[in-house]
Amino acid sequence: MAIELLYFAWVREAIGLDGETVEPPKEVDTVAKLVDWLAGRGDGYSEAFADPSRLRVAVDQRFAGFDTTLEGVREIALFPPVTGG
Amino acid sequence: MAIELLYFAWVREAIGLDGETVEPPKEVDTVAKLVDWLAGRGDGYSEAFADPSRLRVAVDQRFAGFDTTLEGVREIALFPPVTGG
Amino acid sequence: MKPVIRVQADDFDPAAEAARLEAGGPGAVATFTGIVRREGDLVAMELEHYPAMTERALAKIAADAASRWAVTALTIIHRVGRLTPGARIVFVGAAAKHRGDAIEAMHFMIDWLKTDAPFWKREQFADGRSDWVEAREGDSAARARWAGK
Amino acid sequence: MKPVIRVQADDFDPAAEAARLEAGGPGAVATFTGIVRREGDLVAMELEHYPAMTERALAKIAADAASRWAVTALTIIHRVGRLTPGARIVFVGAAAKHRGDAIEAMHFMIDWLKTDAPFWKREQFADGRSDWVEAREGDSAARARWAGK
Repeated sequence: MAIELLYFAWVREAIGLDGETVEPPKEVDTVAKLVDWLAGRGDGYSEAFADPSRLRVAVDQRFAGFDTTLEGVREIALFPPVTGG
Repeated sequence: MAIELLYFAWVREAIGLDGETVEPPKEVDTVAKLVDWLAGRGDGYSEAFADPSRLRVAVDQRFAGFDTTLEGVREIALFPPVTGG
Repeated sequence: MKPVIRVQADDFDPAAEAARLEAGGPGAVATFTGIVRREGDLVAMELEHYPAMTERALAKIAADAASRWAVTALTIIHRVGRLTPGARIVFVGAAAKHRGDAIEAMHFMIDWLKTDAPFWKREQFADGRSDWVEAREGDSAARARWAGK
Repeated sequence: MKPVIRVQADDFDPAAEAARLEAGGPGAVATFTGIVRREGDLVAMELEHYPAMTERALAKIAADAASRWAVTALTIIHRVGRLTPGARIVFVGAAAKHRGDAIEAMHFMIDWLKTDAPFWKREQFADGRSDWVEAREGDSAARARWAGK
């Protein structure tokens, strides 16, 4: 199952990509497990995802929790806490 | 002791004057007594001052209570509760 | 910081007032504009005031706001005379480094202006009827709210 | 009532936005404008966002405000891209019959915008240093405050 990933702010900079398409293995079935799986890629990924408490997530363009299932999900964005306004 | 009186809104309309100079007797030594004394003039005055709970006062251009002394006072304004803004 | 305080018959330019508050790059600007409502058969609102006292009363409200919040600029403008539906009556604005200070100072000033500035409104209706607006209980409550803050 | 929601690189005209809110003679208009502070050696602020999500997030904030207060018009405008000190970043406005509704709806929208819209700020300094702005604890507290109202 292909998922579009998007990265913003220092997550984007650490990884060096705006986004990418991934196909995580079946056992990776929540956002939390996806982040762990991505961190395992090393380099920028492990830097960006070393401390999940510093991360926030949107699933299909809505803010969501790390326990959100990946079932049927098309787009996941990973980013720092927002600082607009 | 001469005091300048000013009337606003329906107080002004009831009395039919913007203001006037009065010289109340010595025993009229607070705003409350002044209002009573003015009400005693009858006609528009008794109408305007029939219910002191509907009145507000400024003494020398500052909001004040009815127990304010008249000693040394130059200007007293009598009016309904304000409705600006 | 010297607040801008004006009492005038003429309309004002909200853009010019906002520009003045924004000058210097304060971070946050909050404004309130009161407008004569278009409703029912209201044809005009007559604003009477106590000229010798009005500017002093408004300056005191601004000074109280400046003593409670870290603001960089304050403006209070109030119109008097005959105003028709849709016309601006009052403008209150505050600039500050932080948004909370700007918004609270603005809110405080308009709440206090309702109870602590010598203005009286008379409404004129299409049938010729004309009534002095009664003070609202809610306005005293809104003012009292700030005492505990 | 359809809120005005815009995300744009260009500046906006606060006078035109205020005029839109004042149209119809609502009684009360409250606005907030956020500005890049002129302070220290800050030379620019870079605003990044999540284009596919941003307008939806802002529309949800406006819809939440409309469901809580009796408002007649709402506006949220947020700029993106490179902004220099003194530049406007954000405009939030609410029109209502009563001042409390306009002010509270405006305050709610800017508080929620700080925590619930996908924008990220990067500050650039004169010495070439550049840092992502950290989210403030106070912003979450400001948002949480509305839960009890």
